[in-house]
Amino acid sequence: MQNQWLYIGLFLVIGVIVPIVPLLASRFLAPHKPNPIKQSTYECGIETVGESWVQFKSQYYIYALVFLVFDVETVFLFPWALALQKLAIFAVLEGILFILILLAGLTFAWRKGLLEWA
Amino acid sequence: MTPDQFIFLLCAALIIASAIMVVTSKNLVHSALWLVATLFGVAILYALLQAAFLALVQVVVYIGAIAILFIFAVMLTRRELRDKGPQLNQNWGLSAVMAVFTFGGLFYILSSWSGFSAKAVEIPVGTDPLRMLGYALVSPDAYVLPFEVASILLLAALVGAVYIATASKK
Amino acid sequence: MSIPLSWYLVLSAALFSIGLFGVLARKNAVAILLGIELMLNAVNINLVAFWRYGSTASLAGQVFAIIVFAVAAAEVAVGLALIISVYRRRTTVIADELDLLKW
Amino acid sequence: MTFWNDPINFLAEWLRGVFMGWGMAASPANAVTDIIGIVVMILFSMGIAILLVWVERKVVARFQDRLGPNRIGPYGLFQPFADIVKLIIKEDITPDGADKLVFNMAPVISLASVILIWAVVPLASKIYGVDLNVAVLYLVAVGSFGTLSVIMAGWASNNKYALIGAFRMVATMISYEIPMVVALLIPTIIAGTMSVKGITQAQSGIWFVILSPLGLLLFLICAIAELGRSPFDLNEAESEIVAGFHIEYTGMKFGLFYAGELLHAFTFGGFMAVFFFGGYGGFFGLEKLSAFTWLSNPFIQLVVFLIKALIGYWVIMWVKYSMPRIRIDHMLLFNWKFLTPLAFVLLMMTALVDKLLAPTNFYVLGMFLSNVLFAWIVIEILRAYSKRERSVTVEPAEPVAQAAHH
Repeated sequence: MQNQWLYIGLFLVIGVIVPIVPLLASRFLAPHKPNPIKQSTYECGIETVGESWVQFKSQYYIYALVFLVFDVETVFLFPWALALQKLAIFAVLEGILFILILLAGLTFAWRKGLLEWA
Repeated sequence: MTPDQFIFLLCAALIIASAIMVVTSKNLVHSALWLVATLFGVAILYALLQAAFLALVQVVVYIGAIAILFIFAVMLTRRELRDKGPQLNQNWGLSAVMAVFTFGGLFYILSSWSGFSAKAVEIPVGTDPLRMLGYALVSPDAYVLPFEVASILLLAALVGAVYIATASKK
Repeated sequence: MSIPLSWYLVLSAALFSIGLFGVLARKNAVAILLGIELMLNAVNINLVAFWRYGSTASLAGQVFAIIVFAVAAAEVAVGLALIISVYRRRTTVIADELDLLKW
Repeated sequence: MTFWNDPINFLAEWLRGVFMGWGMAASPANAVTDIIGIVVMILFSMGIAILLVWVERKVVARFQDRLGPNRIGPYGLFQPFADIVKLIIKEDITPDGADKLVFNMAPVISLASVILIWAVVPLASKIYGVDLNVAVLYLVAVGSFGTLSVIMAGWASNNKYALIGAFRMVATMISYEIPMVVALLIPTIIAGTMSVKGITQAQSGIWFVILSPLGLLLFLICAIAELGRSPFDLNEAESEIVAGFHIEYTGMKFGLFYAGELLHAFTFGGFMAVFFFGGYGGFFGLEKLSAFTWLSNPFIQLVVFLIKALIGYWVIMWVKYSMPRIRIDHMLLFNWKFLTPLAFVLLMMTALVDKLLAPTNFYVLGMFLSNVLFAWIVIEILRAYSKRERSVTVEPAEPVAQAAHH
């Protein structure tokens, strides 16, 4: 059990090192001659106007918000799904009730016109 | 020092260092990214505590959703964070003192508790905490009520957040 | 498992204090929420550590940790929605400047 | 234990013996063996990624009635190596105003998040990294690092196109993650385990594609969306925002994103095989027959797995190169108003049918027919909906003139 996670940890370390190796190789092999034009922000040849960190459409944020709630709830379904085969039918219905509450939230967001790209 | 302890200390150093960066970094997106590092460290701790499910939920929920939402929120409210001026208010000294006192107080209370340096018991072979968690979450004599209430809480949060976020549009 | 429970508790206390500092000292409301996240994580470390070092047969610690996840998600969703709503009306997220409500 | 029925353990034992022979203690010898195993696994996955560059270019060429790479090596097979050399010796440009650390970390995290998946890929019954009992959730967790890398790249580039591309990509990835998780819950329910090896073994009798064809469809659509491939390639809509979140990346950093995407697509193909097509297993328990025992040889299993994964990958490519791009709002609406409700209803149905029919003899038939019935209902609803939509869009021909007066 613990060894499994140790293995994953090693995998993580090596998995980070492997992409760094070609980056380092490139650092030594590639030419490096910076100049202001080359390093300017690329926007199809037109000079960039104003701040790059523009304010974006807040609809993205609303989707992220709905996603957060749904993500938390679906992840909680995993233990239930795992134990499903040995659960009583009542317990299965409990899980389904959980999903229905979730769907009620989705219906609410839908009815409120929140999912629209307005 | 055993390997376990070594990993714990590394992980604790990561958590503390990045947590300090979270509260002191001037750039809020950096703060949020440091928060990701902290949360990842906490996930490693859960794995160390043999709570594999919670470790992964930590990554999925915190890094995959909450951190993303934070970064989105920072970018939505960017006009103010052009990093001008200090990011700490004038009471930061007092706050630091309070934080240190809180830590000292907690440490004192904990160290006078008898179970402070308890050792872990081995999880009995053949038990599967994850599957047990599955039973516990939906069986009526265990935690079905908190489970459903959590779902309703999240529903309420969704409704509330959506209401607040859209009400100001009009 | 050669790590005593105290290590986890001290780490969690430290994380909690750092989070507290963030909540008290930061100007930006989003940063204050970041501090609250740190505090919630400190609580969760405690819960899971107590589950592991107490009786592993009782799953109360894990279930409570799950509830804390849900609470954290709800808190972030509502908190950030509030901040963004305020930002839209007042174009500021500096907590000290949100002083319209005096009584 | 011989090399032929258990190659990994055989080699590991041999290596361990060699290290112990050098006077190493048992636990460092184990650790070094493990590390070598991990490096080999990662290099294997990278080798696949390199091969995929060629496959991808060749296949897209055929789709577009071209020849594709054919100069370097037989059939242009060595083209990827030429590409790599080019990428490595190409000048690496960091744009002005970029957030350097975050900018440099993003491609590494992006590729590492894909490599990490390979820790749990069951290549054969005895060739795999680790048999995690929460592997399905692990896939989701690792995927969230991919999302993070996208937003890091888009933010750190100091470029409007990159930021817009990152937002589109992240919105797609997080939206489609919900039905994706549900699609992963379905094999979990049917197999009763979250270990990918366990899920593979649960399919030794019957593949899950028969028990839940809609689950497969859901998984495929979400996989394509998570990859940000056409028709969901809004993130890099060339005509609008050039290349999306990796617009400012040059040389090897771009190469890492590219390799990560290709390997991710292949990995999704592999997991499609694992969750719905029996993974490394043979065909419907064929290897239990005495004439086909050779199918359970690890090398054969590896080949079977790779072929199945390649077929999955090919389907993803097929969709990519024959579909036009969807508008971002349509894409998100498709997810939230169609795919997500569908996924949850499917999940409830699967759970109920599984629970009710598991002890009976009608299990397979019931699962399959319930899926067919469900699909039929959904199609009918869609048909009614589109009929209504069409009747709405025909009408405004006249009111437009009136509306102009207001």
